[in-house]
Amino acid sequence: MIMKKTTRNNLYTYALVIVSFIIVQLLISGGNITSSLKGQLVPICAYVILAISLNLTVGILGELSLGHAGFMSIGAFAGVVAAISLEQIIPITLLRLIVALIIGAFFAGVAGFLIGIPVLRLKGDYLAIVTLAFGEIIKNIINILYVGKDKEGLHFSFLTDSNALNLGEGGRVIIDGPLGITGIPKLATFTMGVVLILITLFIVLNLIDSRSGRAIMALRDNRIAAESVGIHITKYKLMAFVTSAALAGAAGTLFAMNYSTIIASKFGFNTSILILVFVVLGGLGNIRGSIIAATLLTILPEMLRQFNSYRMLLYAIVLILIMLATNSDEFKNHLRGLKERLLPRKGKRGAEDGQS
Amino acid sequence: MDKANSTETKMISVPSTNPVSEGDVDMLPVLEARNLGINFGGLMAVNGFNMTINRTEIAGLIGPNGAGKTTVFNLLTKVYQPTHGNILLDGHDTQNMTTVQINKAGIARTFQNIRLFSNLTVEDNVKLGMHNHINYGMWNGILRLPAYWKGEKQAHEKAMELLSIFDMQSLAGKRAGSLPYGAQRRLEIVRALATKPMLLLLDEPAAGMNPSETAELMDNIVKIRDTFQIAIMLIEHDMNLVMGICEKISVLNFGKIIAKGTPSEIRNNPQVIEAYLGKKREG
Amino acid sequence: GGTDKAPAGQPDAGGKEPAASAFKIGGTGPLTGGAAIYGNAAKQGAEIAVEEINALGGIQFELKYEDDEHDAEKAVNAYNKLKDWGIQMSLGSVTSTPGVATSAETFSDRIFALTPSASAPAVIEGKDNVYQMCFSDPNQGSASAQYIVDKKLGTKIAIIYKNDDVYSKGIYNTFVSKAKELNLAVVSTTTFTEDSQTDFSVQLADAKKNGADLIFLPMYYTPASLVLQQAKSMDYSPKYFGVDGMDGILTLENFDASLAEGVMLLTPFSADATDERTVNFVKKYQELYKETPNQFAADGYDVVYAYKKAIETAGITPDMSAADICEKLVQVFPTISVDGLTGEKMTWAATGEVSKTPKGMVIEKGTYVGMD
Amino acid sequence: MLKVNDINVFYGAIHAIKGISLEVNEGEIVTLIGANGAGKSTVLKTISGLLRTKTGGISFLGEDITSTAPHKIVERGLAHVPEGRRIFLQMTVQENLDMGAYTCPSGGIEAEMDKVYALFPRLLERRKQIAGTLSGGEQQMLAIGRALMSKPKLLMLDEPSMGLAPILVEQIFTIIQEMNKAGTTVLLVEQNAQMALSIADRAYVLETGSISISGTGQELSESDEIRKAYLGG
Amino acid sequence: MTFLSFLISGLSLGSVYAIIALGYTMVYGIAKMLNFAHGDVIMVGAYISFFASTRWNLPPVVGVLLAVVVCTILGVVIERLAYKPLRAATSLAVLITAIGVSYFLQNAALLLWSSNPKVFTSVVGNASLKLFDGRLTISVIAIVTVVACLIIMAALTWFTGKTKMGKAMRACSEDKGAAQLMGINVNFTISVTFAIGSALAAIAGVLLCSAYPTLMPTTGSMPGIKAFTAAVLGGIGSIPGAMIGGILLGIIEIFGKGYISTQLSDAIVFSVLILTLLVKPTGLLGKQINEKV
Ligand SMILES: Nc1ncnc2c1ncn2[C@@H]1O[C@H](COP(=O)(O)OP(=O)(O)OP(=O)(O)O)[C@@H](O)[C@H]1O
Ligand SMILES: Nc1ncnc2c1ncn2[C@@H]1O[C@H](COP(=O)(O)OP(=O)(O)OP(=O)(O)O)[C@@H](O)[C@H]1O
Ligand SMILES: [Mg+2]
Ligand SMILES: [Mg+2]
Repeated sequence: MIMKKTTRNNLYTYALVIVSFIIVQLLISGGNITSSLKGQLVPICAYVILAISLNLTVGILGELSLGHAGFMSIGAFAGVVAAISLEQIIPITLLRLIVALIIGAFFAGVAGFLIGIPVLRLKGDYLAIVTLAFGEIIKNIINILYVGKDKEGLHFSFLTDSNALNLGEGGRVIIDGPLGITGIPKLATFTMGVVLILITLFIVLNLIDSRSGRAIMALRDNRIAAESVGIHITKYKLMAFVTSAALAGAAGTLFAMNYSTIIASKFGFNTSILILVFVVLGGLGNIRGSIIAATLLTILPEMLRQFNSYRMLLYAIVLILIMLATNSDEFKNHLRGLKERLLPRKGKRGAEDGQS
Repeated sequence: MDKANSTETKMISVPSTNPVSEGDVDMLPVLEARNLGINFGGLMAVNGFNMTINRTEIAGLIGPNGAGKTTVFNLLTKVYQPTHGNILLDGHDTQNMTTVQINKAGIARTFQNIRLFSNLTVEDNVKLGMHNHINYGMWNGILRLPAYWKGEKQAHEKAMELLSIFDMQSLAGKRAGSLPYGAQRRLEIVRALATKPMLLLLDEPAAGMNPSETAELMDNIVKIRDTFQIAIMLIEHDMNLVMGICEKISVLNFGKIIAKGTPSEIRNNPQVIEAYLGKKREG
Repeated sequence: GGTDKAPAGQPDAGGKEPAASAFKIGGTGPLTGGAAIYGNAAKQGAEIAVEEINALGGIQFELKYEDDEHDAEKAVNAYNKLKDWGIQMSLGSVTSTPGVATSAETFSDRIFALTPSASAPAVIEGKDNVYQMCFSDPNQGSASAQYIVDKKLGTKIAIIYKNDDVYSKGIYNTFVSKAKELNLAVVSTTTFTEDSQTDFSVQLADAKKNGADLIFLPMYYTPASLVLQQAKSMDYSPKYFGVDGMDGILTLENFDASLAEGVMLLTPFSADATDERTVNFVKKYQELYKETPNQFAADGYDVVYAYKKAIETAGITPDMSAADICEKLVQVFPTISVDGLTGEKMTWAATGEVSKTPKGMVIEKGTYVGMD
Repeated sequence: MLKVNDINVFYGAIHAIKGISLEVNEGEIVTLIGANGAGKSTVLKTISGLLRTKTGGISFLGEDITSTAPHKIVERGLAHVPEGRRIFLQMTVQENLDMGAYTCPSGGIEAEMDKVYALFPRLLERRKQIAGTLSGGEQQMLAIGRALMSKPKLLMLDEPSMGLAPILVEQIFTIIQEMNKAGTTVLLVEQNAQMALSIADRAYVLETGSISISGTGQELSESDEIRKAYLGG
Repeated sequence: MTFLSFLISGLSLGSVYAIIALGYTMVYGIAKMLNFAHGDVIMVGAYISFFASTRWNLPPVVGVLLAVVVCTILGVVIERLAYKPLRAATSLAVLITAIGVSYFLQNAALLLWSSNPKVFTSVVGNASLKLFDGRLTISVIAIVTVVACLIIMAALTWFTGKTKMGKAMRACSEDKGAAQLMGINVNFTISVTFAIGSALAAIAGVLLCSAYPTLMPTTGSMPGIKAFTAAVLGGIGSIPGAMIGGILLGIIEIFGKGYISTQLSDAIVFSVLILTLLVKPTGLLGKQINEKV
C-alpha cells in the first residue's frame, strides 16, 4: 500500500526533531555552541511540548484555552515535589526524572479532568475565559500552598506559612508559598527533553490519526453533525483536554527541573498567551508548525539582545509582522508590490553611490 | 468494484413498488410517532403529529415552508426534546434518549443546511459515520496495536464500499468542504448510511441540484433502500422526486398533518393543492 | 540604553582587544515589564560608578546589563548571554526570583557574584561565591520589629504584604516571628497580589477596625504610595513603617509628599542625605537620567565600588580568568570594608551576607530625616 | 445597463471564471444557468464587488465599477440576493428588512416594508422572530424581501427558488416578473432552469468558468443540448 | 458600616472595570475580536492626560479631551495597520496580533516615558463626602466614575440600538459580506467602532488613574484583563452586561477580600465567574443563540 499522506507528513515531523537533535549534539561536542543557546535547549523542548499539547486543544479540538500555563504549573510543582521527596528512595537521577515527569503529567491530567467536566460544556469565548480563570486560580492556590517533608513523609498546609507544616527534625520545606521552590535539583537534560518531544509527538500524532482523533476533529468541525452520527461529545472533548493537560504537566516538570527555582507567578496569563502565540503562529492543527514556531519564538528575544532597550519593542514588531505576513493576503500583496518597487530603485541607488 | 456496481445498477433499474421481501422482516413498524408536539415560546411548531413508518418503506414529508417538517426530524433525533407525545423506535419508547443514543438505536439523518466535517477528508467523514462500529479504543490507536490496524483496514474498505454507491471513491482523499454542492449532499447521505441505521431521514436531499442530478439521486435513494433494506423518510420540495419514489406521503401545514396517502392521492387532494402545490401541473 | 556609553574610551568591538585592560562586569535585571524601575535604577547606578572609576584612569570596567524581565528563565538566558560575552565578575540579578536562578548558575560556573539588591536568603544560601550588597530579607524583617519595639513606635501592628512576591513575603515571615518573640501585637494581616494591587480599601479597613496604630509595609514604594493615598481618603492616619523598598517614594514623579509625612523606614540610603558622596551621586544621576535615584541605584553604584576595592585588595588583573578571579574574591571579600552610598564600613560575612547599619529614617516635609 | 467584459476571477490558485463577458439591458430578465460549480455565484459576487477580477472590467449604468467598493455599488442601485441567503441571523425579521433599506432615506422605508410584507405575508406574521430560527423557506423569503427594500434598479438573485415549496416557487417567479414589469432589471441564477428560461428574455449557459451558449430564453429551452444537460429531459 | 464601605469601594473599583469593559465589549461585540491591546490604549490615554496637567499645565478638561483625541487616532491607526489586513483571517490570528500591539504599546511607552511610575493627579481633586459622622467616606472620583459609567452605557445603548451607524455596526458584527451588500461601508464602520472604543479607553484611563493614581507602562494590562473578564461575565457584546459585569466583579473582589481572605481574593473572583457561567453559559445578559438545525 502507498504510504498515506498523513503518515509521510508525520515522518517528516519526527525527522525534523531527530535531525535537529543530532545537529545540536554535534555542535555541542565540537564546542561550537554559545552558552546562551545551550542554556535554552531544555526550555525550548518544554515549550515545544507545550505548543504541541495546546495545539491538541486549540487546533484539533477547536476550543480556545487561555490557561494552559496552569497545567504546566501543576506539572512543575508536582514533579519537583516528587523529585525532591524521592531523593533518597530513587538515587538514580534519570529514573527519578522519569518518575517526576510521570507524576507531573498525572497531576496535570487529573486537574484537566476535573476542570474539563464543568468547563467543556461552555462554548467559544466563554470557554476561553473560564480556562483563563482556572489558570489564575491554580496560580493563586499554589501561592498559598506550603509543602514540606520530613521522616514521616509529606506535610501540607494552606494559607498560613511554612511554620504551620510542623516539620520534624531535619525536615525540609519544599513549596514555600509565594517563595515557590528553591534548590531544585537540575535533572533535566536536552536529551531527555528531545525524548519527551518524541513521545509527545507519538501520542499526539497517533491520537489524531485514529478513531478517537477523528471524533475529536469532528466535534471541532460540526458538533451537531457529530452527535447525529453517534459521537459522544463530552467523552472526546475530555479525552483531548486531559491528554493536552497531562502533556503540559510533563513539560512543566521538565521546565522546572532546569532551573534552581520556580514560583507560581511564572505560570500566569502571560505564559499561557505565549504558548498560544506559538500555536497560532505555527498554524492551528499544524503540529510541525508548532514545533518550529515554539523554537523560533523562544530564541528570537535572545537574538534581539543586541538591540538593548529596543529589544522587546522589536520583538513586538516582528510578532505583528509575522502574523500579517502569514495571515493576510492584502499584506502579502503589499510586500510583493514593495519588492517590485524596491528592486529597480535599488539599482538606481547603486548608481547614485557610484557617482558620489 | 466496477462489476458489483453494474449489477447493482441493474437491480435498481426498475424501482420496485413492493420491497418487503419474505420472512426475515419483522412486521413491527420501524418508527411510530404518537401525538408528537413541540412548543417554541408559544408557537406550536409541530402539533399532534402521528406517523408510522414500516421497514423498507420510503415515506415522504412535504408541506409549505415553515410547516414544521425539519422540526419533526429534530424531534425524532432528539435535537429538540418533544413537549408532547411519544416516539417508538423499533417498538421501544425513546423518551429521555439523547441524539447520540438515538443514532446508536438506529436513526440517521442528513441536514437541510449541509453539515459535513468540512475540514476532514471525504473518507474520514464516512469513517466518522462508522465511529460506533469500529472497535478499538484510544490506547490501541495511540500505541498502534494490532486492533488499530485491523479496525482501520476494515473501516477503509467499508468506507470505499459505501462511497461507491454514489461513485465517489475517487474523491476519498479530498477535503469534504471543497466538494461541489451536489457531492456534499451525497456525502452526507453516505455518512448517515455508515452509521448502519434502520431509518434514514433525508432533509431536502435534492436542494440545489439540477434536474438531471435529481433524477440520478432518485435512483440512488431507491438503490440504497434495496441494498440496505432500510426505511427512508424524506423531506423535499421537488415534486418529481417525492411523487416518483415515495410510497406514502404525509403533508404538514402549520405543524399539523393535513393529508396522508399515496402520491396520486396527495397530488389530487384539493387541500394540498391549495396550501402547497399550487395550480401548476406536476411532471 | 546607556550601557554602551558608560565605559568611556572602551572600544567595545570584539572581545579580543589586545591584553584585556578592562574588567568585564555585568548583571541581569528587569529592564522591561512591570518591574523595570528596579532593573533600570540598579543599572544606571552602576553605570555612574563605572564612569567615575574609569575616569580615574586606574582600574577600568566594562559594564553590561541584560534584561531578565523579572523572570528566572529569562534571567538564566540573560546570564548565559553575559557568559558568551566573557563576563569576569557578576552583578547577579537585581530582583530575588531571578537572583536565585542566576546565583545557582554563577555558583556552578565559578563566577563571583555580588548582587545589588536580590535580598532573598536563597540567593546566597549555600553558595560561597555569591554576595549581597543589600540587607537580606530576614534581617530587614527582624530589624524592623526590633526597631519598632525599641523606639516604642507602635503597639498594635497591622501588616499588608504582597502575597505573590518573594521579597515582601520574606520580610513578612521574619517580621512576624520576631514580633512574636518581642510580644509585639500584630492585630491585622492582609495581603495583595500583582493582579490586585490597585485597591487597598479592604486591607486598610481591616487595620482600622482592629485599631492598628502602626502599619508595617514590607513592599516596594509603588503600591505603598497607593496605600498612603487611600488611607488618607479614608481619614485613617496610623503611623507607617516601611522597608528599603519604600525608599524612592519621594522620587515618584508628581507624588504628593504630604501623603508620606511621618512615614518611617529602615533604609541604608536616602537621596536627601547631605554627605558629599550622596550629593555628588544624586546630582550626576539627575543630570544623566532626569530622575532622582532610589536605593536600587545606590546599591548598583556601591557594588561597582566594592568590586574596585576588592580588586585592589586582592591584586586582581583583567587578564585573569573568571574562575581565578572568583577564587581570589571569595577569599578577599570577607576581609574588606567598603564605604558607599548605602553605608559606611560595610563588611561581609563568608556566607555572603552584608553587614551595615540601617538608618531609621522618617519623612518630614518631603525629606528624609534621621530618626535617632 | 450592466456590462461584464472578459473577466477572470481566481480563488487563490483556482481559476474560477475564465474570460466571461455578458450584458444585461435595461428592463430585461437575464438568466444564468449551469451545473453545480460552474461559477454562477462567482460571477454575481464579482459583479457586486465581493470578489475582485484579475483582468477585465465591469460597468453598471455606464460607469466603470470594476474596483468600486461593494457598498458604493449598492448605492448605485444594484442589489444582490446572495447564495445561502446571508440574512442576519441574530436580528429580527423586521431589523433585517431595515438593513435592506440602509442606503435609502428614512422617509420611504415604511411603505417599502409594507410592500414586502404584502408579497410575503408569512414575514409579517414573524416580524419579531429572530431570523436564525426561521425555517429554510422563510429565510429565503426574507433574503429576497431584504433586497427589495433598497428599491434596486438591477436585482441579482442567486437561486431564489432553492428550498421553497412549489407554490412559493411559482409565486417568486411571478413576483420577479411583476417587479420586472414595474421597471426592475433582473439577473437570475437558477438551478430550476426550466422555469428560469420560461420567464427570461435572454439566457447564458455557464460551463466550468466560461460561457458555452447564449440566446433568448425560448431558444435555449428548445435546444436539445440544453434539455439534456439541464432540464432533466 | 463596614458592609457599606466595602460596597462603596466595590462600586468604585467595579465602575472602573465597567468603563473599560464597555470599550472592550464595543470592539469585541462588533469587530468580533479580543482586542488585548485595549488596556494599553488606556495607559496611553492616562499618560497623555498626565502630561497635559503636569508638563503642559493645561486644565483637566482640556487634558481629558486631548487624551480622547490622541487615543481615538491611535485606535484607528492601530486598526488600519494591524487588524484591517487580517479581516479575512481567523479570529485567533487577530488575537495574537492584538497581543503584539499590546507589547508594542507597553514597550514604546517604556522607552518614551521611562519605567518610573508617575503619580496621577485626579482630574476632580481628592475631595470626598463624609456621611454618618465621618464613619463612611465616599470619594468624589468614585461618584464621578459611577456616573460616567452610567452615562456612557446609556449613550452606547442608544447609539448601537437607534442610530444608523449603530445598526451598521450590528450588521458588520454578524456578517461583513452581507453588510456590504446592504450598502454598508464595512471598513469605515469598523474604524468608527475602534474610534469609539479607544475614546472610551482614554476616559477609562483618566478615571482609572484618578482613582488609583500610579501610572506606569504596564498600568493598563491587568485592568484590561479584568475588564475582559467582566465583559464576558456580563455577556459578550451586551452593553448593559459589560457594565453589570464590571461592577459585580469589583464588588466581588472587595467582598471576597473583606469577608473571606485577601490571600484568596483572585481565586474567589474567578470562581464566581466560573460558577456564574456554569449556571448561565452565555453570561448574565448574553443572548443564548441556539443554532437552528
Ligand atoms: N428554535 C426555534 N425557535 C423558534 N421557532 C422555531 C425554531 N425552530 C423552528 N421554528 C419555527 O418553527 C416553524 C417550523 O420550522 P421548520 O424548520 O420545521 O420548517 P420546515 O417545515 O422545515 O420549513 P422549510 O421547508 O422552509 O425548511 C417555523 O415557523 C420556524 O420559524
Ligand atoms: N471560496 C472558495 N474557495 C475556493 N474555491 C471556490 C470558492 N468558492 C467557489 N469555489 C470554486 O469555484 C468554482 C465556481 O463556484 P461557484 O460557487 O461560483 O459555482 P456555482 O455555479 O454557483 O455552483 P452552485 O450551483 O453549486 O452554486 C467551483 O469549482 C468552486 O469549487
Ligand atoms: Mg426545513
Ligand atoms: Mg452558486
